[in-house]
Amino acid sequence: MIQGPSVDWIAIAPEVALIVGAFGLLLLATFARAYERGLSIVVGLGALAVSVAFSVAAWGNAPVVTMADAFRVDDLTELVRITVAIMAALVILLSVGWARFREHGSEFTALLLLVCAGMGVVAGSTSFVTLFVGLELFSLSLYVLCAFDGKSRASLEAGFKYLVLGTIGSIVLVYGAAFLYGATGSFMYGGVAASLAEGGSHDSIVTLGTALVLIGLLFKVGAMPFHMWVPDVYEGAPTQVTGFMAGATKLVAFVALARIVLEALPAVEHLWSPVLIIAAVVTIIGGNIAALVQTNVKRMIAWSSVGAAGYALIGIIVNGSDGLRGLVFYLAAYAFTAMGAFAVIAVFERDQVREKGYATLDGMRGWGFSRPFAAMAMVVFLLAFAGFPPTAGFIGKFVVSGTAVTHGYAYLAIIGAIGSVIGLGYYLRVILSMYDRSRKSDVGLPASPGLGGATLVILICLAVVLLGGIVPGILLDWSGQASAFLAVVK
Amino acid sequence: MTELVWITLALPIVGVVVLALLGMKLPARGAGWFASLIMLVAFGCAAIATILLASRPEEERQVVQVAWTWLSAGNFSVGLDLWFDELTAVMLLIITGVGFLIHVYSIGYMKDDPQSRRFMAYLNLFVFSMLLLVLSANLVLLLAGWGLVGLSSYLLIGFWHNKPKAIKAAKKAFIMNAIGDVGIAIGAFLLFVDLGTLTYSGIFAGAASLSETQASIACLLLLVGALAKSAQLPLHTWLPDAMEGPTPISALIHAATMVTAGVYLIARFNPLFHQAPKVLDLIVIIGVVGLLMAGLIALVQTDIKRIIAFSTMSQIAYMFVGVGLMSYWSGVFHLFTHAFFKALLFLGAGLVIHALHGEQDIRNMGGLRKQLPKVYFCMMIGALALSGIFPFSGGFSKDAILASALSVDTPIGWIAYIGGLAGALLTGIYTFRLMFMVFHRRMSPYAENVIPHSVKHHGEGPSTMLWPVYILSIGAAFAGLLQIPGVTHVFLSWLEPISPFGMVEPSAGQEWLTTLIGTVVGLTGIAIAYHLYARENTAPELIRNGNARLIHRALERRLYWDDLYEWTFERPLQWASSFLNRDVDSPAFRWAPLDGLGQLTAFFGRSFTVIENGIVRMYALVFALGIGAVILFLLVRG
Amino acid sequence: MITVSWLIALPAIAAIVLLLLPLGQKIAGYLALLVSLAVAGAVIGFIYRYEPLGGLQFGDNIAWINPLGVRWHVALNGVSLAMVAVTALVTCCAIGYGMWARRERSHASFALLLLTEAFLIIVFTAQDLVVFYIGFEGMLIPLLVLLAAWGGKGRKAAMVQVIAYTAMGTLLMLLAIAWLGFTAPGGPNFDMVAAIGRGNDWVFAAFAFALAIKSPLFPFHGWVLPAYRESSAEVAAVLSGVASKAGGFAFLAILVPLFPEQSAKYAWVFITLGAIGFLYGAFLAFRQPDGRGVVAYSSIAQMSFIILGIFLLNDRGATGATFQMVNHALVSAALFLLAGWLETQAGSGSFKHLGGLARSRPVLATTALILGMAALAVPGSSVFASEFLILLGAYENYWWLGAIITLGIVLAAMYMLRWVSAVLHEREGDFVGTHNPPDLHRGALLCIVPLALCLLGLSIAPAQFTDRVNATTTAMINAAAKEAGR
Amino acid sequence: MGVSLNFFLGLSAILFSVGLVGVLLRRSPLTILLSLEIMLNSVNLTLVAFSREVGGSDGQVFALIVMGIAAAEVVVGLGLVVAMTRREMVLDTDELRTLNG
Repeated sequence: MIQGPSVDWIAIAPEVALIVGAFGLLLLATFARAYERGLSIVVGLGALAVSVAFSVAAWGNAPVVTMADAFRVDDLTELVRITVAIMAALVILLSVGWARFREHGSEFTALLLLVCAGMGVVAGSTSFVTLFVGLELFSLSLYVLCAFDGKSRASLEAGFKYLVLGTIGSIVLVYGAAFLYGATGSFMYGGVAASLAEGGSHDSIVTLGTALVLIGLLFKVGAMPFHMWVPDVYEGAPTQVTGFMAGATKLVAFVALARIVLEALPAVEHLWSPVLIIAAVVTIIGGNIAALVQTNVKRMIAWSSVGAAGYALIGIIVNGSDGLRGLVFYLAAYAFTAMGAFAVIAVFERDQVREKGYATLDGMRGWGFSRPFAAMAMVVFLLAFAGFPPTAGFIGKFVVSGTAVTHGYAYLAIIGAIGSVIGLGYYLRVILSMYDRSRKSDVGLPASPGLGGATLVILICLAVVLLGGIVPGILLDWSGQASAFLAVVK
Repeated sequence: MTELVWITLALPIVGVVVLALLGMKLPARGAGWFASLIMLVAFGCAAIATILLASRPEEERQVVQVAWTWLSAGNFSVGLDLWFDELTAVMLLIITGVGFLIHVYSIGYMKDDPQSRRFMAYLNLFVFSMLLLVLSANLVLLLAGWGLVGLSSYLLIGFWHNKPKAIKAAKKAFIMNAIGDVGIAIGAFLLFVDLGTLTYSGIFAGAASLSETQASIACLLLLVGALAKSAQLPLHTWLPDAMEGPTPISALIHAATMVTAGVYLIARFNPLFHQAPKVLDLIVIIGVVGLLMAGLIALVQTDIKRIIAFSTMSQIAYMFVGVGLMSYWSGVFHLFTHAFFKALLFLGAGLVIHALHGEQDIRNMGGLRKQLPKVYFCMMIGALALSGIFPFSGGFSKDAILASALSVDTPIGWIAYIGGLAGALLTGIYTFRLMFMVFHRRMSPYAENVIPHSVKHHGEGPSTMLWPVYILSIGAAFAGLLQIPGVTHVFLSWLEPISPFGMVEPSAGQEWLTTLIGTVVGLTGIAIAYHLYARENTAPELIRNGNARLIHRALERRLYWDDLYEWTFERPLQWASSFLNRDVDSPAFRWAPLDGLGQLTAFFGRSFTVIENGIVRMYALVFALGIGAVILFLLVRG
Repeated sequence: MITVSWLIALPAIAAIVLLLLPLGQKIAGYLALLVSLAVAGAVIGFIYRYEPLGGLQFGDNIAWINPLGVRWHVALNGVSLAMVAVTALVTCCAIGYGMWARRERSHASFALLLLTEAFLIIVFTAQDLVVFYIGFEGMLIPLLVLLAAWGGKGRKAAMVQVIAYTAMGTLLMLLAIAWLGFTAPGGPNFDMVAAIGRGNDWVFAAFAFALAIKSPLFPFHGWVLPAYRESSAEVAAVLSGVASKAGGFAFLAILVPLFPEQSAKYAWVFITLGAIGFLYGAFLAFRQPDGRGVVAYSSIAQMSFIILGIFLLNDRGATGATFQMVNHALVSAALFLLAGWLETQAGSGSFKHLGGLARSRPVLATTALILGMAALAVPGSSVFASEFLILLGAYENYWWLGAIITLGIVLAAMYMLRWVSAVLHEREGDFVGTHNPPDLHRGALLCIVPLALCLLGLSIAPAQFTDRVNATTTAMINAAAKEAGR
Repeated sequence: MGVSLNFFLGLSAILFSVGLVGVLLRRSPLTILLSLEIMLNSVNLTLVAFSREVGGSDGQVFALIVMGIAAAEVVVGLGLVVAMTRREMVLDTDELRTLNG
């Protein structure tokens, strides 16, 4: 009899709920194909709700370490779990009217639940092993989700590209973990940190390991120059999945990055800090200027999310308690903003079914007059991207750049400001296009299937984005509480 | 008494408001009579106030009253203050009196113009502004009045706004006056910095404490304002052009009242100018040069109103000479008489023009004395007064100035004396050139065509236009009697208190001598004019032969002052503005940020996304290079 | 008890209602007008109850974003009150004009105008730096959308200009604000009082940069002409009338009191730029081909002049600058409304096509004349009073400077007269012949008259204004003036 | 103990490079998947090598996990390739470029 590690089932209940839900759904669906869509919605949302309930119940409790110390459940983990689950719920709501969902809703939902489970694992992992497992769990499922729109070649293309490049990214990450293991003898963050703190950290194996781990994570967050997959995958994937990736994947990847550099690699800050700084600068500028020349709105926001990743990197670089709080707030706010924006694009795409139009700037001309609510919401989301008050984007930008300025990284804040100015340029192009009077029709468009779900998603995101800007106190408190579990270097 | 002054000030603005609000609802004639009535009441109030002032003992004749604080900031504060004393009273009477007559005249003059209500409202506005100017007890309010008369002058010169020439003239007048306003404003700033106050009483009390330099600079700046408003050298070019406006305006604003404000200003600020004797000398010089120059130019002008305009400039130059010699009373006295005879001449000219259906060129007139006998008679009184012939009013006042120059007995005084007498000769010539060419000699073909018809229908003009002329003729003829040398000295004793340092007062002998010389010189001028112009227009041949031609041409072009300003200010300004617009602002501030930065960023964006070509191998390559770069970077850094 | 927050909440809520509810155009218009009038009424109440020596009044100071130490702190002082009053008035007139002009989808345009008003009132009353920033940056959004949706042909280029200029400035200011607030002793604190004297040169520069662009101060004026030319008339009125004043206001009410040392040290920069800008704007206005161009460049000149007045750091300059801001707001708003009316009625705002409009259009002629004369600061007008104060302040410090800038006043007379006669006088332009515009409509007139009446009122008794703001302006410049040794 | 750690590390680096070069040069999706497997195996080799060096079994266990995940990876990859074939898409990655810019 092999003695397995002790498992605190309560601590990992959210993931368990999701996995059980996923497989349960698949099982049920095989017996009740006729009710596939309803079943998917009910079971999917139910599993997510249970997961969220467990997380919320654990919110504020003392951290629990389980699974042979490889998994830690603290408020940061909970925050990620909750956010990711809400994102997934929004994806389900957004998929209601989608033809593919009617046919293959159970697979889609199950994969989505698995993604959430994987993300929860990543968020709480304190070991490269759990990190890798969680990462692959959600990545593999995401590859499929990206390619899920079987009728669209672009979707398949996106899935394949994501698979190839994502695998390289994972390989690089594990490769780096292997080197760190070689240098320190441990896969645990704590063990690595302790070993590095003792011994001199100038060993080239450590350097190599740090570099590769950083690269793997920078790939996941979509920072330059490891961003190449982002625009293509975001553009090709089903729009609700894109929204999920832009919001949830980014949040999780950053939490993983923050945990690793702050918990495992604090001793080699001199190695990762300059890399992150350079990556941040290049990413902010590059992402924004590339977005400036896009004509496809989905792709434009993809590029802008590259820029946003650069911005979030500032939070890690500064890594004071303010900076990390800002980072978490920024990412959480960004998740809802991105989800809302892509939800609007999804509405647009459904309106354009007959014209087979993508969400191009040209195609969107005058659309704002036909769908006033969605378009107005889009304006709010775009302004939140650009960091205008009174949106959550403003508070996020304010806190991140504020901490940068006060901790001696004013130049990064200024780079961020330049990026924001460029950003305004293209966000406004979208607004201008939507409210272009040269092609307008006062006739309201017919209600397309699933519009109710999309409207609900937009409303929820709108509420979060605006409340996060108008009464950000609570969200900031939560972010602060969560980020407190990130060790602060210095 | 002060209540009456307030009423006098308030009445015209009430008129403006009523006329503006009722507008077309008022019958045109009713509007005219309403405005005139207001002026009559104002005149009555002013007269009673003057009588009440006169009934006071001499030392109590300076009344200052503060209505409310107009503007304040820190320790700076100016109020709506009234200053009523002997000088103000004279000005008040002239403005309301002559103003009333001209209002009445305007009823007839504008009776066929559909916009006569607007005209009346503007006229009332002008009177209000002028009253504000003379009643103000501090420099800010003076400046307000100063600017508002400029504004009303602008509005009235450009009254016929579809005449481009009139609009151009109006703008010119306004801008030149704005230069003057700025001069006064800067003067006020300097005085405030030096003295900490802008009230007259404060300035006059503190004037003695100023150094000569300080006082001179302040006086020079005030002088800029005076020169601009009174159309004196070198800011005089607007006045002849201003004749594009309706004739009553020329009479009221550009003869009787507004243009004399410069004289009023200098007389008013005599305690300050007393500290700056060099500026006073400068005023005399400017006056002498100006009166000669204007007289010379008037010799060759052919527009009836322009001739009178240059004569106005010349006469105001006399007043400048008077106040420059510290003989403030004589300057103001000339101002007083000039208001009568010059308004008379303008109104008479207006009747002539009216009779000739708008013709203003004296070459197209001639022989009108038979057709327009009353006008001829009245204008003859005005012409004689203007030429300074004893015993008409102009003779007394002009000779008072010259006698003062004689009594000063300094080089400046002698320059003024001789220059003034030479000017008197010119005055005689150009005045009677006008009279002879309009009323004597053979009638021109144009007049022959027009006049019989015109006289048959209108007579010499409507009674509303004739009566003011009659009344002004009485003034022009007899106003001088207020100040018969050695006999009466109403004006001198009335105005004496306004100058704390006393005034230059010539003896009766000097005055009579000057009167004699002046009359002889004036008559000589008339004789020359008779010889040249009474029968035929012989002068042109005389002048256009030989070297005189160049001079004639120069005088016709008004000695090139307008061309000078056009080439030194107007064109460079337009050139500079166009240059800045086209070559500086557009490329440097409007083009660059937009196209430059925007295009550059977009260019970077496009070049940058070239590698994002969709081929997954390319992406992997970039990934690989990125890995290499990071590792290399970290290994090289150590 | 009504506080300033109500003034902000009322238009903001009304804006949201207008955006969301499918109201008819007419009802939406009347609702918007009613709300703007209610705000104006409340402001009149404030003016009536305001104590000139009472410091901050009618304020709210409640905890808002606790983790960041941001408080909802808004209150009125003399200068704020003046600016809020003028904002309320101009908004009423702009909405009224929009109703008269029957804009398409006017409920949205009214909502955005009300939103602009709310943000502007935030700017003018904020006592917390973050709150200030929210107003300062927030107002850009509705204004940009208004420009984008209802603007003229070149609106896209204009927007890019506006963004390129303003966004950069405001973002740098945000960094400066963050620095000030997060480094406050005793935890983050963004109250303005807590920031007094703590800034360094860089923070000062970031602030000044943003404000200079917004105002605009030469040489940051590139966005002004396209923005003013391409906006619809009522938006241009709000933009030039009150939105641009946010910059000038913040110079006086925030920059100078918060950075007394730097303000004194670098006053010469602003005075120099102000003097250059005053002359530069005047020179450029002189040859503009249309009325909007003239007013745009005269606005540049005036704002430069106002900033110069502020940095004279004496009572006269500061009070005069405040007064001039109000006057210029009234004048330029009215002029833009008038220009817009002309464009709709005559088909063009270009001087080439206009002229001779005074004939048989007495109301138009009178209105245009009064505004033109006010704009060129005819002595006796309120504009004259304010310019007089600034110049007086200039003379007290640097007489030569005063001498240079008085030149600008003559230039102002020249370009405004050019505008007046090009529109009203001289020969009839070709468009006047073909379009035969009527006399000024009663509806349009009703929107312009209140502005003109205020100008007249202020001309009669400017002290009523200056007495109310004197204490505030003195307090604002006091510390800086001490630093400058005045 | 004849073979030193550096040998294994070198070999794994070569394997990694071979895999990477495969991804860079080959255009068939299947070959690319194969190349990815090679890269994964180079990681496994490293892990095992280090595990021997460090002592303990962590590295070897991790290598097993990596193998498992690699299998899943291939399943997903092949699934995608099948889906692509069913959509009658050309199995040439250079033709997969509708998404670009």
